[in-house]
Amino acid sequence: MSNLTLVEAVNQALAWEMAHDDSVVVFGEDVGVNGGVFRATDGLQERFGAARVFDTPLAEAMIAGLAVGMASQGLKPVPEIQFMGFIYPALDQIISHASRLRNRTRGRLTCPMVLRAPFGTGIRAPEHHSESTEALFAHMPGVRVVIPSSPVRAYGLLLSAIRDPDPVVFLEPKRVYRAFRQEVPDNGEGLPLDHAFVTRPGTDLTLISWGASALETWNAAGELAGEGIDCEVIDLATVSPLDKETILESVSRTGRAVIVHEAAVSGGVGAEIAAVLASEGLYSLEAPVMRVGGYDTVPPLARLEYGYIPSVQRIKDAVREVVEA
Amino acid sequence: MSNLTLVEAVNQALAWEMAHDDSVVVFGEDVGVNGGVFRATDGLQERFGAARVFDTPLAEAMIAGLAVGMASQGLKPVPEIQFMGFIYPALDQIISHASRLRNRTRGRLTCPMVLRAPFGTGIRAPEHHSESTEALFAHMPGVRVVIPSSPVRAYGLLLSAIRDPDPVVFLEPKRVYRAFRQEVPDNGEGLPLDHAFVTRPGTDLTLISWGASALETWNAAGELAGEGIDCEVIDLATVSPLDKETILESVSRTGRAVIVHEAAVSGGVGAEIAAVLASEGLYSLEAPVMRVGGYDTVPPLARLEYGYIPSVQRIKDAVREVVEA
Amino acid sequence: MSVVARFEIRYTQFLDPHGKAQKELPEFAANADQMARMYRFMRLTRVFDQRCINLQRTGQVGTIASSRGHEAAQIGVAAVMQPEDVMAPSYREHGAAIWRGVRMSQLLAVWGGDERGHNWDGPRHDFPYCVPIATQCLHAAGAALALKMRGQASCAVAFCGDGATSEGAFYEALNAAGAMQLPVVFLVTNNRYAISMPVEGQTAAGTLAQKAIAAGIPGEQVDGNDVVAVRHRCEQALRKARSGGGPSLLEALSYRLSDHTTADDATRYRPDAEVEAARLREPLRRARRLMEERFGWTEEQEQALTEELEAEVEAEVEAYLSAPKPQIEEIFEHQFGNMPPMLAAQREIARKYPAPGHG
Amino acid sequence: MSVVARFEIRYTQFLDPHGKAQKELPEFAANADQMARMYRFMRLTRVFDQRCINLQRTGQVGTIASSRGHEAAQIGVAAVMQPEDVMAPSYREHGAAIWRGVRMSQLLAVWGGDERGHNWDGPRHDFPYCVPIATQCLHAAGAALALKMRGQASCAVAFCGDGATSEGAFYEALNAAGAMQLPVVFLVTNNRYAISMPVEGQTAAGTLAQKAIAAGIPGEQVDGNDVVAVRHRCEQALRKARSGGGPSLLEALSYRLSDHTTADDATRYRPDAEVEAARLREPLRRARRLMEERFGWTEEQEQALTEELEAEVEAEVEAYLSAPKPQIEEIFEHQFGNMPPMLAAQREIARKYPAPGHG
Ligand SMILES: Cc1ncc(C[n+]2csc(CCOP(=O)(O)OP(=O)(O)O)c2C)c(N)n1
Ligand SMILES: Cc1ncc(C[n+]2csc(CCOP(=O)(O)OP(=O)(O)O)c2C)c(N)n1
Ligand SMILES: [Mg+2]
Ligand SMILES: [Mg+2]
Repeated sequence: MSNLTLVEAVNQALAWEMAHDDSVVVFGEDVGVNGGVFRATDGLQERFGAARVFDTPLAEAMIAGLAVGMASQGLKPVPEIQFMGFIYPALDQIISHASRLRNRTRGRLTCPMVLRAPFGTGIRAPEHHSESTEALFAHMPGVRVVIPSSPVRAYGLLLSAIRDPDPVVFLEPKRVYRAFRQEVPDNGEGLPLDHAFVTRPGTDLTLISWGASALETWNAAGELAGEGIDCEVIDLATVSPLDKETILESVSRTGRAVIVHEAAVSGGVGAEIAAVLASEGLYSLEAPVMRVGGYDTVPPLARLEYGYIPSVQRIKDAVREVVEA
Repeated sequence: MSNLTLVEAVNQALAWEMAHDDSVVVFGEDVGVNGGVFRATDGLQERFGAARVFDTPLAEAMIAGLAVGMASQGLKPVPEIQFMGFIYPALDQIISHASRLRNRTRGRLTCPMVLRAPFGTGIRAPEHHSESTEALFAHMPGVRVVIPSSPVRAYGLLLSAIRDPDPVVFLEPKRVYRAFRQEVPDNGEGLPLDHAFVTRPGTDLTLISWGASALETWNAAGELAGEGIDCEVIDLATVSPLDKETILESVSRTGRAVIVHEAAVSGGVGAEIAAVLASEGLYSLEAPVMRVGGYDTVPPLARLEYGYIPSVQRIKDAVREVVEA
Repeated sequence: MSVVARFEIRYTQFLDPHGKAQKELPEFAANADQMARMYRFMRLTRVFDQRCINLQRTGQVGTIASSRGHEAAQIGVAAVMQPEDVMAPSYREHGAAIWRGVRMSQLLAVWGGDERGHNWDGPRHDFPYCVPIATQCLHAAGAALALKMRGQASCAVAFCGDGATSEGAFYEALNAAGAMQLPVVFLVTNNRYAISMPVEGQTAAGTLAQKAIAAGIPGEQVDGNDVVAVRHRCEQALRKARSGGGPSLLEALSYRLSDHTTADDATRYRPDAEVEAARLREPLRRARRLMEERFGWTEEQEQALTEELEAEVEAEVEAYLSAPKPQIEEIFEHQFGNMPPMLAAQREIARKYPAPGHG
Repeated sequence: MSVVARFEIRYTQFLDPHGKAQKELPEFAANADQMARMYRFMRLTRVFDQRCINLQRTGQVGTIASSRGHEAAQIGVAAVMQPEDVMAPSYREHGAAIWRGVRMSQLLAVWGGDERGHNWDGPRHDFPYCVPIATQCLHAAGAALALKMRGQASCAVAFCGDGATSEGAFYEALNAAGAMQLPVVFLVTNNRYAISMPVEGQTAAGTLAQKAIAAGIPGEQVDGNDVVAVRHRCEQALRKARSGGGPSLLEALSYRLSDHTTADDATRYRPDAEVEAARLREPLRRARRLMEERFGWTEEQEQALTEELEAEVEAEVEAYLSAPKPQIEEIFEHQFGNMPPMLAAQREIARKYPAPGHG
């Protein structure tokens, strides 16, 4: 099978790396027998055994803390947090230890771990199942935050994340989990971290997004092209540390930028991008930088969630406003 | 006594409000008999009794969770987290509950609590005692983040924070705790939240900072005035939600902005300010917006911490660069 | 080595799986009205539950957690709570909420993706459903502290599951309750699974009741499918809490007869035989036998009750389905008591983009 | 009510406060070399500790936590750890670290505000000091899991204090260790205070050892001022862990003879009389009596040892004070294994602004 959904690509990457690196260990809540509530770890326990793929007690701080301990001793733990809304108890271990162990010991101990979590809206689930708080992790020195938005990038970025010698928070947009399929050859080839992908070249304006918002952004760009507005589209992929070069280079050509994400707009990763443009890209800017994001409210429950996240319409309106400015 | 340090002003505000509102309760680690490790709660237990001022077991998630429970039942808890570096176990309760209770119940239950914590560098303490991660809380819808930078503002803002009907994370810059004294009349008068204070008018450039960085920012402005550069200085005070009006109005006059904070620069609150300028203030900008912040590393231990946080020199250099741009 | 402390964990059961009394029943069990009321609400919970699942299957509510099998554990404690007591449920305590006066249409609204449901009837101070596992235990402790500070002779009750006993928040709540002697009762419904994780994988502790020992508070087990046992032991625990006797923990031994939620497929991880065996011990069967034996409850009464409850549920489903649509503006109204200008400005933008889809 | 589980907590002491054996001592206590080595390191820890405080008072290190009173609890366990075992200390285990080969100059560097100290000698896999209370318990569990997965017959040892037993992370670590049967030993040094909070305010549990019951793992108390008791019981626990017997928890009953740290003033919150009484039970006095009685340890030997240790400490202080200054660039070097361009650019800026002050 190589025509895969994003969640299948995640599974394929995990399987590849487990097959090729004995030190990779997968664990979390319901990842073993049940194969993960989204089936991201489906079949891994059967294939690699219950010693390398196991269910843990229900405790996120523990999941992250165990991973830090394991990573420090030479393993490569790839724990799963069931939903990003439940990652917060683990945050202390990430910010206080995972991100610091290398620096604290001046390289004596390191923390090569990948904390995977599905994030974002879109499955009509109860409260706390629609979080997009990647900005919290993006503000942690020593942590990489990586977000795939397609099956191909999920596979390649996850492989690179596991191989990276430092902690990576790997956030999987659950709205994209089964949204479409791509050919994803199982060749073990990673994609570069710290690198933003230009997924569509364009000349009039740079659209920057990541995660599930990449879907609406892509669709908006398509529709706008029909109206004669030629958007360059960037999939940020590694949201921290930021690939400033790609962004600045693009905006130096287009002179305009709109940033799109599901997270609450204030203090989101979009702010950092806009800030970089305001300092290092100011002289390129021909119009205000707009951010289209979730509103600064708690993400609403299912009935209003599609009114909360940026719609194709909102993105298009923002682009038109910036192009006309 | 009314010629007070910042930490004494905090104490005076707590005492005033406890004396005037029976529902205010103070608790945390070592806040009772010991009066707090910085003496912020000194004398309160003696004066108001051990039922209203008490020491808790050592557990930050518990401190925050108790506060949510108490606030929901009509009390006004004002818990202390001993250092901001230990606030992370409490983060789940803040983001998942304190910030959401009102919205989740459509106003049936509310969460009027103030979580106080000293933050920032400057006391030669061990690791984790120098955190400035206000941006994490500033990205949480439903939470106010308030930071005083002088005794007068500490008193007035803390009173308003306690009286506010919603959760406030109140961060006290420990480097300013005893840095200077001000007359702080004990009159129970609050200062407005959601409001930035212009502490020095100026015409050439707007300097925006908060917390301990307000010290260096202020000094830099003074020295720059001697060089003929007339900076307007804004003390942000409420770092979330942002008082955009004050910032935009100032920059509309000065055309230039430099933002200064101790926190790691990437994804800090400075990014949000710069982003607002890049969108709503772009046409006022005559030069790039610069951020002078901590580097994107873990805050170093004591011997290098003054090389990490923005120095007067770095601020002045940034201002000159922007003014000359 | 000298022994410096000794502990015991006790277990209470009155009714065996066939509804046979194993020993003399407590006084309340002789009261036909009280027993009928409890039985009625257990049945109502079951009827409501089944209807919820149907609604989910037909796309009329979102993912929902069933409480099938938990009826005794929920009604047994709800029955001895006073309105002034404070309930801190997990996401599974539909029965207890209904007993306390929450309308089923309000519960449905929440599961249907509409926050307005949580602005519910019943004691207004009760906590809403809580999704992040175990965090509500701390809220209950905090509420108990508020009650204690105000000298109110009430208590708080926290509900959680077996999985919740692995979370730090659970222990912190227990420990705080013990250290401060708070009027709070922790009711742990051990339904043997946390999604796919059997309780044996959750902990090496042989009972969950013994978690209380770590906090220096009393802990005990009760047959959670035996509504008489649950009510009796909870009554003692709540009374003790209200009268300054401190907190306690009860582990109600039960079984999750449903999938974890409608998004789950339990056949992936548990054997049919186990579920079959559990069905024989389930709470309604047992309660009905008791009603028959002690109060001559008949098949006719049972059928009449079923019809009545189904109608009651149907009316609530109607109320739920016919409620006016939520509007996007509403997400701004209750974010703060004092709306900051920034948010008011966003509300204006949102007005231009009404929620598509499920709205 | 039937009893479904029973538990006991036991306590071990060999030496009374006067160094008198209360019962037959374990075999190792007859070994003069081993006992002398343990005594030596306990004394060294005390001498180092005192010197650290002097250095702090004269501004040559930052805030520092004293381990005065904890010497038996630290050396007792360090003595039975193997190099392959993994230590996860709190911020107070100077003695155990020194025993394991960490240089005192390296410990001083850390307290002096220089991360290079943590790149320390001794087993390179040991964890550095851990400041966020109880979090290291999870690291020890994780390390134990790594050992177990690789089939190594070693174990991890987590050190924490009485206050740490209130943190969720502590319980989560215990519970995970039990559920997964990890080769880890939790050594809780109950020095009766967490800064100003007496252990009685921390929990209603009469012993901290009983916290283990919640996790279904063995827990026991030991006289933490009695190095023979600590070593003996730790030896059992570590051996058990290494051989697949699972985790355990030991509560070492001791007393913090110092302020919490040099930034603390313990007279604000604890009575002098209590401290005086504790001095009579302190570990060094007891160990010395034992040395005198069993091995004819003399005043001359004691004085010679003191001089030797003081010289040793002094040499390390010298090494610490004469180390080259850290440079601001260093804060960038170990943030990532692969430095992102963004950070390299910041390093260039930092070079222009060397750290003033303490640098
Ligand atoms: C902190 C947190 N982690 C994970 C989840 C996802 N989750 C929802 S229910 C559940 C299992 C809960 O098991 P248990 O406590 O036994 O309660 P039960 O559902 O059996 O009633 C999990 C893991 C969550 N809601 N919160
Ligand atoms: C998570 C966290 N909260 C608070 C602190 C501040 N603090 C440092 S030591 C301490 C007391 C610890 O007491 P205990 O566990 O008994 O250890 P001891 O210092 O007595 O050895 C506190 C509250 C911290 N370091 N970490
Ligand atoms: Mg369960
Ligand atoms: Mg202690």
